[in-house]
Amino acid sequence: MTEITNLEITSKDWKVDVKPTWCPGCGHFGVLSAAKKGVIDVQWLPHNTVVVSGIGCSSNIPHFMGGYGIHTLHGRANPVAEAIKLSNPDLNVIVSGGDGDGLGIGLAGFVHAARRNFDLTYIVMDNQVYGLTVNQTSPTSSIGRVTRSTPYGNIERPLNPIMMALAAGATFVARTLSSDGKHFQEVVKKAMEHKGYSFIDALSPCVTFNRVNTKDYWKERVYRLEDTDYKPDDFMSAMSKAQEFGDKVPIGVFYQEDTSLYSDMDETNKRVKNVVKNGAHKLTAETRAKIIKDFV
Amino acid sequence: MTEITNLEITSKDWKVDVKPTWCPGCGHFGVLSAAKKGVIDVQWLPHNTVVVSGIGCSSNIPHFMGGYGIHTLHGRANPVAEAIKLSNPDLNVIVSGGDGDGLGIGLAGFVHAARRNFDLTYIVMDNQVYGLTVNQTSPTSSIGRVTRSTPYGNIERPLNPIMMALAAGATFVARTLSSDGKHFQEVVKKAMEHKGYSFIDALSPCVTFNRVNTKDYWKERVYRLEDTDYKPDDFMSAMSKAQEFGDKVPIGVFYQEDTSLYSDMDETNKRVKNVVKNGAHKLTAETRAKIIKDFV
Amino acid sequence: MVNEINIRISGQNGDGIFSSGETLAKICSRSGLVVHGSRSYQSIIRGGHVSYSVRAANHEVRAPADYIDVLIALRGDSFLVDVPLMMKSGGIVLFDSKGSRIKNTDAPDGVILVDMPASEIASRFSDLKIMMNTVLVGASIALYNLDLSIFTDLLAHTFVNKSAEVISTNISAAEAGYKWAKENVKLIEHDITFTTGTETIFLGGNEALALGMLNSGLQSFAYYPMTPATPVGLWLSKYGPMSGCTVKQMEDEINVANYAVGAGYAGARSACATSGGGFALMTEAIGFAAMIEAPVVFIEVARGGPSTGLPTKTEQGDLNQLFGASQGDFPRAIIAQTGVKDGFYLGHEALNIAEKYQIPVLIASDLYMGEHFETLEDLDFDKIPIERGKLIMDTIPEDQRPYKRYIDTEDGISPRTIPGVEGGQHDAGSDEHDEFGNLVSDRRSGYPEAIEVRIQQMKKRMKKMDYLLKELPAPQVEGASADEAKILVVGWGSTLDTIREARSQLEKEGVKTAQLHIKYVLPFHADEVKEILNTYNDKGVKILMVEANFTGQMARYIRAETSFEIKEKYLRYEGENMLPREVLAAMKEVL
Amino acid sequence: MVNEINIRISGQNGDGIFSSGETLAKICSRSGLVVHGSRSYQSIIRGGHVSYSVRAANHEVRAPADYIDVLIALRGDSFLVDVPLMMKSGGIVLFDSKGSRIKNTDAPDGVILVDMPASEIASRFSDLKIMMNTVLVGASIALYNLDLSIFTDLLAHTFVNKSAEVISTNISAAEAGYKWAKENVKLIEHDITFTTGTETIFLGGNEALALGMLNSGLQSFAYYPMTPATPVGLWLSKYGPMSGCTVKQMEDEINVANYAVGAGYAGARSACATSGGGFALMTEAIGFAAMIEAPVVFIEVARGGPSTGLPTKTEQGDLNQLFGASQGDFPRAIIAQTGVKDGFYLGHEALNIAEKYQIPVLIASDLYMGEHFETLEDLDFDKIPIERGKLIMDTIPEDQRPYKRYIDTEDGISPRTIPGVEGGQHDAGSDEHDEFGNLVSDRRSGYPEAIEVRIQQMKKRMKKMDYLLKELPAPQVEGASADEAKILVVGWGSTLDTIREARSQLEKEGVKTAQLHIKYVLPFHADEVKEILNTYNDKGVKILMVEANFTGQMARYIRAETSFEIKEKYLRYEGENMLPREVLAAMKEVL
Ligand SMILES: Cc1ncc(C[n+]2csc(CCOP(=O)(O)OP(=O)(O)O)c2C)c(N)n1
Ligand SMILES: Cc1ncc(C[n+]2csc(CCOP(=O)(O)OP(=O)(O)O)c2C)c(N)n1
Ligand code: SF4
Ligand code: SF4
Ligand SMILES: [Mg+2]
Ligand SMILES: [Mg+2]
Repeated sequence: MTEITNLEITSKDWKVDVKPTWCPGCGHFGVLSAAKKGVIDVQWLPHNTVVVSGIGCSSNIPHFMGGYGIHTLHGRANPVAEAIKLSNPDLNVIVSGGDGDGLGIGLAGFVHAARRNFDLTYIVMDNQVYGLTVNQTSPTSSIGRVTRSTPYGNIERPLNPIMMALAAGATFVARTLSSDGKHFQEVVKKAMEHKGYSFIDALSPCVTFNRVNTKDYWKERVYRLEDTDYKPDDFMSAMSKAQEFGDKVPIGVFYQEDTSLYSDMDETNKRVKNVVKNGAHKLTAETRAKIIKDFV
Repeated sequence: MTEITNLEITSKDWKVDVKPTWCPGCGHFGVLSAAKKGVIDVQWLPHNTVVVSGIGCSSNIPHFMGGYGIHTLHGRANPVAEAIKLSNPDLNVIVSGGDGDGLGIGLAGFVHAARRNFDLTYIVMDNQVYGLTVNQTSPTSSIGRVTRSTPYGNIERPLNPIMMALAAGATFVARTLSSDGKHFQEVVKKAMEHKGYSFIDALSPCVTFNRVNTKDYWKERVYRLEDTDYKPDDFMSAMSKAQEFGDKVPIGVFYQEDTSLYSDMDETNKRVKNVVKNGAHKLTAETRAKIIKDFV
Repeated sequence: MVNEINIRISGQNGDGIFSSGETLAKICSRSGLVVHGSRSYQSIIRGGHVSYSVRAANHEVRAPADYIDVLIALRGDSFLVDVPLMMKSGGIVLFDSKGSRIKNTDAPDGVILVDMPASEIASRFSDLKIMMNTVLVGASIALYNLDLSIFTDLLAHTFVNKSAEVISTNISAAEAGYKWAKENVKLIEHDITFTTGTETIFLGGNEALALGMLNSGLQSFAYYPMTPATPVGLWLSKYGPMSGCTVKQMEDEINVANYAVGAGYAGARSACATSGGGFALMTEAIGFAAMIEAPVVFIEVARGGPSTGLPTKTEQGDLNQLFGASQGDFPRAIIAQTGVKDGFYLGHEALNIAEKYQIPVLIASDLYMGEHFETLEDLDFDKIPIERGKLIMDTIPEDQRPYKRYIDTEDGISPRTIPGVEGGQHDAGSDEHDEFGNLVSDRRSGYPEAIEVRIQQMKKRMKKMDYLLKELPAPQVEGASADEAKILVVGWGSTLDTIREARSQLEKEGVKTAQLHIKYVLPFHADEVKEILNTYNDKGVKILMVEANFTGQMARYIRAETSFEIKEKYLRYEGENMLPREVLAAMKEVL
Repeated sequence: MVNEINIRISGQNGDGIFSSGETLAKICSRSGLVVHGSRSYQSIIRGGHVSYSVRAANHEVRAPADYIDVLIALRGDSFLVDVPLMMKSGGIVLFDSKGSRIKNTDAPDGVILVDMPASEIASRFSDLKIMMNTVLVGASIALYNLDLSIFTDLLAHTFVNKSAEVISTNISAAEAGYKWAKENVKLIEHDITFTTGTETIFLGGNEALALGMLNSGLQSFAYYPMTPATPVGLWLSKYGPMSGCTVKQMEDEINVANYAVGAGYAGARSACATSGGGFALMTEAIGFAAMIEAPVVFIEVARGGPSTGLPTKTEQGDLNQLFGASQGDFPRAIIAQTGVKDGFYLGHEALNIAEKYQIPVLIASDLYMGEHFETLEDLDFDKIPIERGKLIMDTIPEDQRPYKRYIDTEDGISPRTIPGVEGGQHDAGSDEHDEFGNLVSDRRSGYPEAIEVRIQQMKKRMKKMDYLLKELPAPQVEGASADEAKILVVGWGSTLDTIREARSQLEKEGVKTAQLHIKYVLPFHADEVKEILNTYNDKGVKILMVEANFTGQMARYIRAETSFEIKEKYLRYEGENMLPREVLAAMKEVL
């Protein structure tokens, strides 16, 4: 990790009084601590940062982060984040939520935000279960899993979040593990630094309901792409790596690509840069005249 | 194409009085005629077949097909089709609609139906535009396209439907061209015969609004996978082929795989096969006793 | 001398409060009592403060108790929440100051604090923390002199799949708690009679609906988890397959609703369930169901709004949403669940109405209604037959082809074919259509003939409402006549029994009361309700609306239908279960 | 002698009907007339039958015309639709039996059929079929002796980016048509004065809203195409960027609505638009906006329901849906657009209300309202200032940190910080929360303190409704007093001018009439409306509700708010634009 000297923004700036309400041992704690380190690593000011989330255990994270937070509806973090970013591109916007929130009810919002390449950092806190509603299968639950919604075992093939992100056109695609604080911090920093849509599949075990995909389960399986000669610059290699999700589970950056940002290409932004800062104003006489001439 | 002798079901059985309301020359005519041939090729009875669609020019197809038709809401064909299939697995169910319908507002329904491997044949009539609402960009519109919604040109990278279907887990993924009747008929037949979720990206030009992706545009670019040594049995090859979408556009079957069907694995279906045919009935004394004992 | 058992166990989420509470409830039920169980919890998986309250008696107890007599306090916060809000002089708090590290034990005067070494007793049998609950439950039932063997039988039943050792350990702990209480605490004097041998089913409001539907031939159920409606789906996930009902968790509520419409269209008896926010996403599909005339039951179990609001608290705040669901005018029924047992029969009724009238039927429930439990004496599984209405399964004769699926009829209901029926092919379209199902929205709309078709089909669909209204029973007043009553309380849905109990408390004080309760919301018996309200009002009877929302949605609804403005309202919106004593206080305020 | 121009051009979709109609409208506008333009079309891209009607006069013409005087019939179906429904003796049909292959020319007695060789004339100048329209438009304006040069100027303007040849060809065709009519048809006698020189803006109801919002500093607009609301988004897609408004087409309406809430939260003046089915999908986000107190304007342009219904036809059938949007009780405004010019100012007003009260503002429009066009004389771009309410952009002083975003205030409105404001950080949560924005739904709910917070925040939010009501103007009766009037017509939204015109027709027959029109639906001036209705009713004035839906949604709404039941109703639901003569007939029926 790059050493940052002369830190200006420290954890003090990001201090917040609200204590996490997650179960002791919940994977989401690891996500929170890495994200808090991440914003300091990239020197984001809390009042210039917005953490957007959906609904779920995971989606409570804005309340524990500091900065501006908006805890939206179930599955709606992405469109809300797009609006914030396009309205005020100077803000740093983090999107967060669970696997149910983002890959179930919120799937379309995620895919379309990714294909537009909005400059957002999206962290899916993936515990392969619906936590807050007390143990139902999620879109990433493995086949056979017995939950309260599947007393006879899950029969739906899980989505592969990495593949979905790649197919959607995310320009930064990574996986990390909530219990591996250091790796998470590295990945999240890169994601925040990335200009474009960054997607992180954050394996974040639910200690209360998921007895299969536990911390140990992942620990036994994960290996770091950084420790191999894998280069995250080729789409097909990334797709191929994404297939590995059995005995071996790669973590790290699968793919990164540089493409124009939505907010840079947007016609209005090209003209006025930042509509919120630019202020709400009446039509100028000139614009008014230009418009009216089309309607007489 | 396999020759079918002793045809029992003929186009007479599928005759219908309603004339298509599409613009003269619309690509969707080709889809209709191939689909009508397809159901005869696979010998589906009209009263045992349901054509499900969303809303859009394309989605008017059930009215012109014959058989049972259900013309649902914008983006909702897939969940409706899943219900029909799970309630009565003996029915043949075709899902149809536009690129806006299926990949915009209906994206989540499509992806989740695919990952569940419901035995449905889904034809997306892909004209890279919102036709019925009179010319706005759709999720497959190319960058730069000027439409009524993008007077300054489209800035969103299009979705790749083949890649999306593959990532979602569709077990049959193909592309064909509405103006190539023979190819379409072959592909749709295979799709109908396939046991599992079949996805067809049917390039079907909108002659009224899309002046870019015309019949000629595609004709110049497409080539048949069947004419190459491509084998649709490898997922990564399919992904790789899916990338080709520029000067050369492959049509044909990209991928086919045999996996268990949702309706075969469903606990209720395993026990009673077909709930609609099985009939609605009161709890048997035995079942009632079994349930009650858990609640005393 | 009391004539009811009123025990609450409270502690953190994760302390096993609900299962201990349920055990207490079942002990009472197996002792031959009428039992009411209710929970309080929060949107958090571990921590916070939750409780389970058991009320049991020989008489009908169908509302939450006004006060707790025995509180099992597993955490210090029990003294911050349950003691101040729910206890009065004479009540007993069983707690373990050492084992639970409880310091502050403030309590109203006269509350008896029993500091019991429950943890220490439990540790004699097991290292598991949960064993302390067993000890405390044992102690609490001792206070009422309930039969210990019922508890131990239940333990044996609960742990039937565990080792003999687990069972015997639990039984020993229960016995030890029981014994300790008998030796150390003054028992509660009561005149309750315990009997054994009857096995009464003890069920939640949600599950009763599910059981009712399943018994009424439910064939398709879809859902997406959302508190407090989830239990309907979870219950059916387990029991549905045993009786030929497919159950599907979908990716969101939009697709749940559309799935449910698809199933109804395909000929399955179809239902789905959700709560307020999920229902918001379902609304478009409700108009769709009405338009294609597919029968579907939509269950809406409301929670505290607006928006995500108070997801684990109760409210009757979604009536406007149910009434305003989806654009345009179309037939739909709205029926409010008024009790747990009512839910069982309502499950049948709603499916029958949906199929007979080929319309969406919306069931209005709420968190209190859906998530409280009652003993259900004398359930009649054969009371309501399965009615499928004009459903055609046989081949359509040649002369009726192409089939007029939307043929105009006297009652607006057209004979329905489903896929698979030969010759019954048609298109079911969400656009306006003619009798065949062919669109009039495209090339025909605006033509004189298409205008006629439109008018015909609108009238046809809406006619069903008139016929349905005739079939539904009109609401009737319970209690005193307009000449005698001092007050008429108007309520709807889940508050039926709570209002009843408040009334009976007032009656004991010598005040005659009456009650008008709305179950069938749409179509509405406007004439009858207006007549009742005017009759009571003209005689000078005070009229009080009781409902759990901020704006008085039902009062407004009644005014819209009858012009009668109920001025006095007791409106609750802070989320807790409404108690009889609170309604009583509101009644007294009006008098 | 007529005092109005009433021309309709009709034919197939694809015939260029709308652009020819618009040309006609603009010729009239540039001739100094007040113009009303309206379209009829279908859910089909080519084929079917569509029309554009132009009504123009020196006096105010703000409603669709009762009859057409001149019909340009491009297709045989014009004789099936427009002639029988809209023409009477003296009317002229311009058509080309040969060029358009029209055989059946049935028409009411006295209708003058002018079979004009338009196609042949057009072919002299171009092979393009569309040139026939130019010829026919030229002929139609000749009938009124309108100045041909205005038409030719307009052609030059329209084809400014085309070659000189295109322009001159068109001009020649126009001239030839003009000349032919002058020579072959008896011109229409009228007393209309034409002037030139003024350039009056001619705009649709949707575009007027868009222009108003843009002039009121709109910064964010989101939409998903849906007839008839799409034009708002399309217009802004083009003109928004010129004035600093971002415009985003999303993937569906759920995400449109949530996007709009996000933009409002971020500090942009934010709006979105849709129609009934799309609005159904938006409803969940409306409660969300209210809960986090984000200002957003939601525009709902209703079309024929239920469900997909009649997507290109008009209806006022979504009031129930607007009122019932989203679960629970929360503050929201509902305002109905009552005219094209009204839309321009409403755009300002709605954004101001949204920002001042930090609430969702719902604008109720309909297809007729949004898609008809009017000349807008004397638009005042400076009339309504931009008001942003308690929006804090400056750094928050240390002693106010952490910031109480939801602080309880007298009027319920809390000073609002947006991301970027130092020290103003807070969490905006859709769960119930305290003054800081911290949740009370998780570990705190049920604690006495959290119950207080809940009550405080509910009251705080709902207080805004009282303050807002005070700011809004109460509805007033137009026309005769209760002593004089024979009839009081009650309407809402889009029917304002149609009812006005029907009344003035009746007044001409010597009957005094009055009109009560509802624009501000929620909060509602119940006292004032009740007073008006009772006053007129008490004097024996007939009261007639006029609205375009099946069940009389506004009548029901008024009854819910005032207890006043309007018994006589003229309800329309077949989708066509409501005509003054139809309202007149309904009024006469009641009298
Ligand atoms: C529209 C809607 N539907 C359903 C819910 C109920 N709900 C709340 S959280 C949740 C699932 C949470 O799962 P996930 O996103 O994986 O987060 P986790 O709790 O596992 O961290 C659901 C279904 C809701 N709040 N809103
Ligand atoms: C909920 C909802 N939103 C929007 C619409 C309007 N709408 C009808 S069709 C359509 C797009 C159709 O595009 P596509 O699916 O690509 O079909 P095509 O017409 O191009 O064949 C839209 C946006 C609708 N009917 N319902
Ligand atoms: S339930 Fe699971 S996801 Fe939720 S807080 Fe507990 S451990 Fe974490
Ligand atoms: S608008 Fe396009 S897609 Fe629609 S019918 Fe016409 S050609 Fe086909
Ligand atoms: Mg999860
Ligand atoms: Mg399309």
